[in-house]
Amino acid sequence: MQYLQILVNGIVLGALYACLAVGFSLVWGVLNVINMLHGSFIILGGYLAFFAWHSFGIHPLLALPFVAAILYGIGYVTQLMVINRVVSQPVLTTLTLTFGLDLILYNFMTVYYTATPRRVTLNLGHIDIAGIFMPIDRLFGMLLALLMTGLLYVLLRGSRIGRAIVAVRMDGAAAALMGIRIDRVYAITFGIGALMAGAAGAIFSMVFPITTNLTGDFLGKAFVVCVIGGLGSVPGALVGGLALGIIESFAGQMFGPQHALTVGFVLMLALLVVKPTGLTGIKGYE
Amino acid sequence: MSPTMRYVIFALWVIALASVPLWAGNYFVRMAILIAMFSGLTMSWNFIGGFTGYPSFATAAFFGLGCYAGALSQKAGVPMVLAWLVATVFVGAFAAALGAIVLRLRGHYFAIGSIALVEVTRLVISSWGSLTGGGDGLNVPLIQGSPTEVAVTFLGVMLAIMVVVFVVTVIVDRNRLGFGLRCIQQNEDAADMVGIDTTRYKVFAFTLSALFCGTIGAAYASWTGYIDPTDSFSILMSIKVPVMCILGGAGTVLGPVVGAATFMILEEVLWANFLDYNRAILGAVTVLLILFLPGGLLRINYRELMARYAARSKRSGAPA
Amino acid sequence: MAEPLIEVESLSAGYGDVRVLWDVSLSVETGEIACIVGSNGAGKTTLLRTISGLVRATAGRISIAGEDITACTPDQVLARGIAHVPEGRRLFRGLTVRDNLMLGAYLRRDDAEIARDLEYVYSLFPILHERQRQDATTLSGGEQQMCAIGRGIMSRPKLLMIDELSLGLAPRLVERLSEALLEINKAGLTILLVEQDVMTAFELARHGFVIETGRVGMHGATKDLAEDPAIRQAYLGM
Amino acid sequence: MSTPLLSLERVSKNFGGNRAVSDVTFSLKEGEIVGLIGPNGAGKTTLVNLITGVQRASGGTIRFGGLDVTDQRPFQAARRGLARTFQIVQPFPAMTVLENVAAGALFGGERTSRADATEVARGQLEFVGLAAFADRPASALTLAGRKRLELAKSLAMNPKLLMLDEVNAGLNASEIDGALALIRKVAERGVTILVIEHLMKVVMSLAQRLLVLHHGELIADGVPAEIVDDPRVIEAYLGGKFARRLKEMPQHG
Repeated sequence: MQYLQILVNGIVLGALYACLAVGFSLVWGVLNVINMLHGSFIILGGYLAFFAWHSFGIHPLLALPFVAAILYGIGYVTQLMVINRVVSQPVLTTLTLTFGLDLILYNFMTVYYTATPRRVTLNLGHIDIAGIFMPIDRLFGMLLALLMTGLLYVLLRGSRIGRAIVAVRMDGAAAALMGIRIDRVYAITFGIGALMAGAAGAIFSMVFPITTNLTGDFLGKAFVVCVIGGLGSVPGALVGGLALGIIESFAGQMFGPQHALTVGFVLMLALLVVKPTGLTGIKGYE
Repeated sequence: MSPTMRYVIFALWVIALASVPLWAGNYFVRMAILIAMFSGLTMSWNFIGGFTGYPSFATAAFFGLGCYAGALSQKAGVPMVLAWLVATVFVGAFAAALGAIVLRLRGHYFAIGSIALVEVTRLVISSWGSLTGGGDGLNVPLIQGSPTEVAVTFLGVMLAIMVVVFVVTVIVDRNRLGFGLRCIQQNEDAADMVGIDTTRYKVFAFTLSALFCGTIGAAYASWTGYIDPTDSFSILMSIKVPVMCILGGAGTVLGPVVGAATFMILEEVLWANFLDYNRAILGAVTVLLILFLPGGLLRINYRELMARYAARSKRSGAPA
Repeated sequence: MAEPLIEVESLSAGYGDVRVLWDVSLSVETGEIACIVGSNGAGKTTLLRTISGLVRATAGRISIAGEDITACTPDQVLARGIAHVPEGRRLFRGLTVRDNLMLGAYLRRDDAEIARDLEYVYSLFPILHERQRQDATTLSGGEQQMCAIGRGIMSRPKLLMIDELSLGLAPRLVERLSEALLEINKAGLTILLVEQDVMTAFELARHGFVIETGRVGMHGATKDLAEDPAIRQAYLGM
Repeated sequence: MSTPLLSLERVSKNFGGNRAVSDVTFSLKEGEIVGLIGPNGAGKTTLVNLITGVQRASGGTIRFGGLDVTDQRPFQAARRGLARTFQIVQPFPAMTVLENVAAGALFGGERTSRADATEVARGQLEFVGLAAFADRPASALTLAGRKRLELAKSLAMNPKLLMLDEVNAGLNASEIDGALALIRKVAERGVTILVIEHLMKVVMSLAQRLLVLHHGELIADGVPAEIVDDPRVIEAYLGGKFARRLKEMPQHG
């Protein structure tokens, strides 16, 4: 029964991880850019949701669309105005650039919001099924995370712009022949990446206290999920996220919670070396 | 720039840094130590990131391991200088062993792998509480003397390391190894085809990039007397160092020194004047650097720039 | 004589300082099928890529229906009615046959008409309808070519350019595709075909251009070109 | 008969389900100039990649000077005297022309010092006619110049066998003539040469023997005059229907 509880905890965590990482994965897969801003985007989304609730009493569920829209706008403009200028350059350039942008965003967030941990406390109580304990806000967070990830999947599979994003990822030149403007699709993709980060942040703020100190941790999770699940696909992020959640949950139980993170990273390093394309991996970018 | 000119500039710069205690207070001496230290780190990164062109973000892993290897050796009773050597050898061996594996990755995967290296080493050190003191950190035996004496001593130490790394850089730059690494940076497949054992060369470069980070880390631990995992394995350092190198000119001999000095002074000025926004300004500098000065300060054609400026001022000066 | 739909005048282009096309001129009349033949590496693909805007022209002029498109980007070229079926089909992996076809209509917003064109493509190639939910890259070579051609038609172009129709396909499939092209042409679409297999091209097209090392050599009616022994020389270089 | 310099025995290469090279067998004698031809996508470059260790053969044996080199790495091939130029020229763009060639001499030619390597490099640049450009960056050369640079770099490696992958692609007629003259000059030094081309024209006058690759298979191996009348070759180049038509035509050529 204890293992079942750990497994359930892992799945809840994993769903959140999938949502957290899927935007990062999409950006890496389509643009071939490692977005160091992703962690700060998550916290920004969380803070916006928190302050909407704290200052104006807006329920996070209601704030979520607005948070998403704001983050999308920020992402879109950032890509179109800044990152597109060097998007085809080597990773040292693009990674350093996004890191520089992250320093700016991070700084403004700490100045305006300070690093105090904040949390939207909804006090929804908990449920107890067959000995498995589950706070309802967590359950709610998990479902929201899965919903957002699912929506992204539907968007990529079923919409005109989703088809264009996949086409650009698979074959840029052929996509151009379809009349697709690559730079616009890059901006849209980066916007979606930021949107998903913001949504994940808003969801996180209902489940855990969040602070700017966590940006690095979140970014690290996104790395690990991507390497486990492979780049640029929603199912990959879901597999990677759930795998990481479950592994962390069990590792925390076995070695103590402070080692959970280590296990994830060691796993990722090992996987990088053995199979750099990820478990489900389609090779990125040809 | 002729090689002799480079050496003269470097020598003058080292002398200038060494003379700081003669004419300025402890604040500036500390600054000089940090400049020397980051110059050493940046020149180290230059072996793998500049010469070889591999986007390594592992500096903090090597530095942090150096901190702990040195500190633990000292605690175990090894004399200080010997402890630094132990740290150097340990970190070098660590990089050599790991390099053969990590260097199979290219591009983005190598970058992520090197970042993961920092995280894993940090997490291992902070979880291994019984040995390392975990998150509480570790006290390192301090050397005897007044704060000024201690500072002057460590300025000497860091400058000595900086000179050694520079000399190694010059040697590498001038012989077969440096030539081969440049070939790999330019075109790895073509390098392979002209007969360069690329794997061996890359492992060499990776090890060189780690070696002195180990020494510097150990010396840093002895200087500050206290280390903890968050400070020793900071991803910020891992990215600051490449930025410094790019700022000066990656792959050049003098670039890392110029970049480290410029960056450190800039950062210090920003710290002093914009306490709240220093990070943001640092970020802005990085962004502007990447967008407008990707080749670094040393690769700007100043003569052409002057000529263009002169031409423009002449034109604007001429009657309409 | 009919109006030229597309006119290429003294076109030069290449990659970096590698010049591939030298002073190439050709024109295709509205409603006809024309072909470009020549051995591999002669510059046929580069010519199509330059017309599409994927490669910048260094000199010369390209125009469609009198409008200059030399400096247009790929989406602008497509919007002006030139669709390009690239060499090797280049279908998008991870997307279904239907999605690939729909991407052909990416620039269009007239949903009802798009649906009609989709039906038209399915009627031309019923097998695509059957496989519409399948990943496009799992189709056989011939089916992939059908899908690529269909994708080209979905933009409702004035001119359809096809690069290497028969590449890697069995003769029977090439026949099938040729019939489809004739039918599409009869419906009013002008076609410019680039082909390695000389006779397949000549049987389909009325006019032919022979490209040799980046220049247009012989050109004229395909029935005359077919009789010309110099063709063989252009390929085998004796 | 002496042992051949290079021999391939039933060499194959699969990519996934695709057979890019299948069961290729041939050998090169010392001092020969041989052309390897075939339409684009025939597997020529893959074959060269297998010989130089860039890719590993899925089956078969490659011997060089009697030694089994099937599993060698590219740098080993270079040091053993197997040099190649690339279809898409691969210089070290930011280095000078001289440094590019010196890299070949230093690492492939196993010269001991950089000064020595530079000396060799100067000689090779003189030979290919690039001496005047020695101190210019390689990226500043024209395509024809870069192809000469590739040649000089390969020669500096002191090769026994030189494989020239599409040295003439992208060159104009007079540049091609210059390149061909240069290749003949190299051959006079006793270097065995394998010229890889898709244009038959180019190799006709140069090679003593032609190998024709089509869909990864070696479909002909013989003297140029026979090759051009080989129906399988005509079919490979002009398509099956044209080949049949040609047969029906009373007179041709």
